[in-house]
Amino acid sequence: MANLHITLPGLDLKNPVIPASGTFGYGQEFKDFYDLNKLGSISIKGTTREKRYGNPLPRIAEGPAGLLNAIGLQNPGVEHVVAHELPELAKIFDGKVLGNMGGHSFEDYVETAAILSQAENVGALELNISCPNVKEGGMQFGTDPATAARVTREVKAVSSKPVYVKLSPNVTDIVAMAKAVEEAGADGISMINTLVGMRFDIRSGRPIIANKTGGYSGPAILPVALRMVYQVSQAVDIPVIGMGGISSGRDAIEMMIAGASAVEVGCANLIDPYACPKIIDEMNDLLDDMGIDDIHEIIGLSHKY
Amino acid sequence: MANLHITLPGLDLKNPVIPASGTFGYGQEFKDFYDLNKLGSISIKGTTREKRYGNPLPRIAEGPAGLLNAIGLQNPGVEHVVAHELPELAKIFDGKVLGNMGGHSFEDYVETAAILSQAENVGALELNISCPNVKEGGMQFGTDPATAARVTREVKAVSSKPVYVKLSPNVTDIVAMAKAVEEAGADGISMINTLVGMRFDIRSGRPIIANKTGGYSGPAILPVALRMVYQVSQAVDIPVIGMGGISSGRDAIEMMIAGASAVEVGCANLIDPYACPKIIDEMNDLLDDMGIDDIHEIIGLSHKY
Amino acid sequence: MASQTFMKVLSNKELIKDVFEMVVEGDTSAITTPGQFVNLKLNKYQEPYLRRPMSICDYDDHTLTMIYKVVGTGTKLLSEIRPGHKIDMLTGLGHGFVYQNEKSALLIGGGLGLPPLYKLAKELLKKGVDVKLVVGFASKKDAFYLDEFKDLCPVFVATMDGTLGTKGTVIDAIKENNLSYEHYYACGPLPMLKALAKFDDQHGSLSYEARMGCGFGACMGCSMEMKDGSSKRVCYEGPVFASSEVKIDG
Amino acid sequence: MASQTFMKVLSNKELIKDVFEMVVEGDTSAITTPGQFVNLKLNKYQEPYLRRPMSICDYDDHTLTMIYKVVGTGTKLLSEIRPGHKIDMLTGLGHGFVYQNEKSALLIGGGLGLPPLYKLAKELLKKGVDVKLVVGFASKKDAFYLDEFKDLCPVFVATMDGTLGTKGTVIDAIKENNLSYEHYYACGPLPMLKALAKFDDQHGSLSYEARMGCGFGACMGCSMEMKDGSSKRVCYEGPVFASSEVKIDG
Ligand SMILES: Cc1cc2nc3c(=O)[nH]c(=O)nc-3n(C[C@H](O)[C@H](O)[C@H](O)COP(=O)(O)OP(=O)(O)OC[C@H]3O[C@@H](n4cnc5c(N)ncnc54)[C@H](O)[C@@H]3O)c2cc1C
Ligand SMILES: Cc1cc2nc3c(=O)[nH]c(=O)nc-3n(C[C@H](O)[C@H](O)[C@H](O)COP(=O)(O)OP(=O)(O)OC[C@H]3O[C@@H](n4cnc5c(N)ncnc54)[C@H](O)[C@@H]3O)c2cc1C
Ligand SMILES: Cc1cc2nc3c(=O)[nH]c(=O)nc-3n(C[C@H](O)[C@H](O)[C@H](O)COP(=O)(O)O)c2cc1C
Ligand SMILES: Cc1cc2nc3c(=O)[nH]c(=O)nc-3n(C[C@H](O)[C@H](O)[C@H](O)COP(=O)(O)O)c2cc1C
Ligand code: FES
Ligand code: FES
Repeated sequence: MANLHITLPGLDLKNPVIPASGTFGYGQEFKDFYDLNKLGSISIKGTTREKRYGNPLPRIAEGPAGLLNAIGLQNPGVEHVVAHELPELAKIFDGKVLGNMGGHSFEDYVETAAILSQAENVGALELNISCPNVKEGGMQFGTDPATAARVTREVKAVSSKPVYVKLSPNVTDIVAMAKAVEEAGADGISMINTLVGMRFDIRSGRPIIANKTGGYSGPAILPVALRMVYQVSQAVDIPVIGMGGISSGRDAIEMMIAGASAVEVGCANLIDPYACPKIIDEMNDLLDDMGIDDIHEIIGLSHKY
Repeated sequence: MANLHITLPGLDLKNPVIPASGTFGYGQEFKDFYDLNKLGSISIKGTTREKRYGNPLPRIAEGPAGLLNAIGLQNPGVEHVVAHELPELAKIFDGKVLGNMGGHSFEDYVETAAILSQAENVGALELNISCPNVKEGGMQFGTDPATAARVTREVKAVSSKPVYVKLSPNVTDIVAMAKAVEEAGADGISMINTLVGMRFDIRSGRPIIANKTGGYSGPAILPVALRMVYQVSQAVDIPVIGMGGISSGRDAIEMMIAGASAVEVGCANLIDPYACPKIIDEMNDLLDDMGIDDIHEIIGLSHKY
Repeated sequence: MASQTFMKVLSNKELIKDVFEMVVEGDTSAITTPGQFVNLKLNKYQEPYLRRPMSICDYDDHTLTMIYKVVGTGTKLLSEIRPGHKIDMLTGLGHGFVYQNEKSALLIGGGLGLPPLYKLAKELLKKGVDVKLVVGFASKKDAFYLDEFKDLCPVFVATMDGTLGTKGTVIDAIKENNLSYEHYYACGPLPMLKALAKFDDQHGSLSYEARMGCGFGACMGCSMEMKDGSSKRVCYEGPVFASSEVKIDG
Repeated sequence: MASQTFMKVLSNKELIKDVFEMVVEGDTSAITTPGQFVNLKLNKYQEPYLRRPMSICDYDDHTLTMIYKVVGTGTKLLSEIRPGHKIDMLTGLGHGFVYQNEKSALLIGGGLGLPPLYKLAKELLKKGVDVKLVVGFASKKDAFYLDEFKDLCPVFVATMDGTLGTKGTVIDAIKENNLSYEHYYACGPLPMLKALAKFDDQHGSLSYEARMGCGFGACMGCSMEMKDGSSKRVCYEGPVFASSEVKIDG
């Protein structure tokens, strides 16, 4: 059996498989299915300064080989998360988790980061910069390099833990975004978030999702995610956690070959609650079959071509 | 049976279904399968100033519900196309076609447009601006509004036919691109081109496509295409020809509901050579079922919400 | 407690045009109350990608019955499944109808909301409750399972076009027949649930539907905002909510 | 001329580990020469999305035989198809092996390149040509269809590990056995084809493979650049090219 152990800033992973933010709640819904300690780590549901109900229903639509969601960062607010959800999660998962967080202003991010990074079992923050910047007219933090750099810098200044910045794929130049946040002090990058998409009810003509647009993810986005991880992992010196469409051990290995040092698995958890442990088993089998002793051998294997 | 007839700048379409550029050659390969006069129009394989062999093999890879291609605009050059391919196509298709064209410099575009727009059976040009601008360091014409506007303006100045600009989805702000080309005089917009993606051979770690990255299209990109067509068709006053992942009459109708005045069908032709006539039949049946008498009733139906 | 299991199809028969009854056999131990649901992965391919939620119409220690209408790709596929085939399902999902110690209960179904009331009727009857059913359909030709319910309790029908029973909604039928109850249990389309919550917000249990990403509480795709500003997941805290806790408007 | 048809599977049997022979029945009228291929849509879902090209190993007026190796999702699915099932195929694709009026022909197969040579051998024999086969495999355990070919013509084998026949490549076997020919026909992996075109660029017909988007000439996904700078589609002008026209390097 190959060595799957990976060490990243703030995270000591027994294997590189991490359920992605927003598809695993705070872990409780999965504990009936399997022992969460099988996982490398867990990225918690995106947390914000204040409690948020999120968007009206419907929040979910479907696309070919994927789903569209517009949850709108529903969460109980960072203070509640630190006081309740994280301690509850600590009871069922021994390792450190990724503290995924969002915000709609610089202050939001900074205050949330200061509080969330204090939590005992948060190993690192994961800054979701795909939220619209309400104050500056709804433009996303995640689409302008300077804005992304500023939020990274301000969060780094208050965070007691390493910071991963989670990039949005809805940009012309993903490498520019990555370099901007690296420059601003990010300890790692996680990518990709969802692609903006829509579906319509053909009878009424109405967008299916109440919020009109939604984030598209699942197998359909894998080739886009692989391309972006390939480009970014070669352009920066900090580790990349890769995600987008991973639903098998084979997909996870392909993502690491593209350049990811670990992977997150999103939608797949929703379709099959056992997705993550299955992916870990499949990775083990496939690496054996490929004659690989240590997972590090495949990270960025494609870069030599 | 609903009225499917649509009139657009330079194109008089008996129905809104047009095979997309690059997936239908110059029509010859399909004439054994069905009578091309069933089609609304045809968008010819992207034509350039000079003959191009294109990229080395492999040029094709596969993704979930889609394919990746890196053909590299293989074509016999505009003079040959005007002298041979277009007259041959005129023998098997009575209507006007979309003269799809690419280029790697402003001069390329202008010279190609001047020649291609003269062809008898070209109803309008379709400017593919997803090609890298070789002179300005490989940045795509299709990702910078000012560059896109300039190429549109220069091509409009020499073209004797209406010009549709074909937008790339690999941008942060598709609406800005659309407005820029509208402002520059485009008579219509066609969208979307392919999403940049990659796949890897997990044994060797090598990118499957020799060119490394490829363009991803097929059903997987439908939600992204719908979203962009929805946004752009509301922001501009010129018609939008919508495409990206259409493989059924239902998909075509959804695209028109999103705001497209006609649709192109790409990959679906490759999997099923009868895709376009099937889509036309399915649209007819579905419109009857929906009680729609005229296809115009559904164009942009979603905009009222 | 949610659990994943594979169940073998015993029968899949068309009751009326496009409405099917499917009986499957397997491990039903995760199901604890009427009104819970299952979530079906219809094939091993990614089309459709999401699971499809279906109410449990009836169950015993080794079988489970669902009634569904063919409305799209997923239900079309479901209708084509032949006996012997095994279906991947998550079962025991959500919190169903909870007996409120009432002596008389009115069950109110709207269209495809009728199925989960079947097992509920059986359970309430076992407890000695006086049970009546009101059910609304668009038209007589959409009616199904009436004989099955008539074997259990009195049945009152409303149809929008008046082709069967009261012309109008279930509320019209309740009024016309002067139906009284200590508690009512309802499942049906959103407008019906809203009308009922307005009609009587104190004595009802309402079963909701929502487009679901997971069906077991992980994605927040189905969270409804409650009257008190809290939010509850249709798939987890629901699908059954008290008529007193739901927002009537919006 | 390319045509779409549905063919019924008659048999699908494993010859050696992971290598299957499938016989299907249907309209074979579009097939005109040995060396043409079919392109298979393996199910109605979008997984796999693309069709899968397969050489025609043998055909008559109502059946068609393919031999394939399970290497990925598509061929795995193919191996699971049971007799009676109908497969959506494009048939009569490409231009196959054309008889060059030679008196003696050497057929050269490499691994899964062997199948299309079977029908070719039969056709050449009908014309009275003296036919010999050389075939290369990695190892003895990878060999298949040797008895079938031995019923037709003399067979010479090369294996890379020497477990059967000549140790080495097909070229080693040709040299070792002093095999002469007026024309040779080859199908196999790219390195073999290149080596042969170098070995004898004047008297050969080489059958190529390429990743294909369509298989019928529409997408330019399979265009090879020829020695003279022109380009030809493996699926349309090919898969068989003259050894004199292909680029040996690059
Ligand atoms: C808790 C619950 C219980 C249900 N019980 C039943 C039942 O007993 N009988 C029955 O016929 N139907 C029931 N439904 C509705 C049923 O799930 C949908 O009709 C079905 O998912 C439609 O799938 P489709 O692929 O055929 O349609 P499509 O329109 O192709 O589905 C597209 C997407 O929309 C979702 N969707 C479509 N309609 C609905 C809906 N009404 N509610 C939720 N999601 C929807 C699908 O799940 C899918 O994600 C229930 C729904 C829920 C949430
Ligand atoms: C003209 C032609 C004739 C062929 N004849 C035979 C035959 O008789 N017997 C046989 O076993 N194989 C043959 N092949 C190869 C066969 O098409 C591939 O093995 C098959 O497509 C692999 O599909 P998969 O889904 O199992 O593998 P995957 O690796 O999952 O396929 C992924 C993608 O790569 C493509 N691909 C993978 N390997 C090849 C390859 N070697 N050539 C072309 N495309 C490939 C697939 O078509 C698909 O698009 C032929 C190929 C061509 C082009
Ligand atoms: C229902 C849902 C909710 C999500 N919520 C969040 C979130 O709160 N924060 C975040 O950074 N990403 C969120 N995401 C994005 C995922 O973490 C992930 O980046 C994306 O889904 C791509 O991975 P996948 O294709 O494996 O799902 C969410 C995705 C889904 C499907
Ligand atoms: C093999 C292939 C070749 C293509 N060549 C061109 C081209 O020459 N010019 C162009 O504008 N678009 C080209 N495209 C893009 C398509 O025209 C279309 O925009 C895209 O594939 C999305 O539509 P689809 O999802 O229906 O395929 C090509 C696409 C494919 C798959
Ligand atoms: S559907 Fe995912 S939480 Fe309810
Ligand atoms: S595979 Fe499309 S042209 Fe050959």
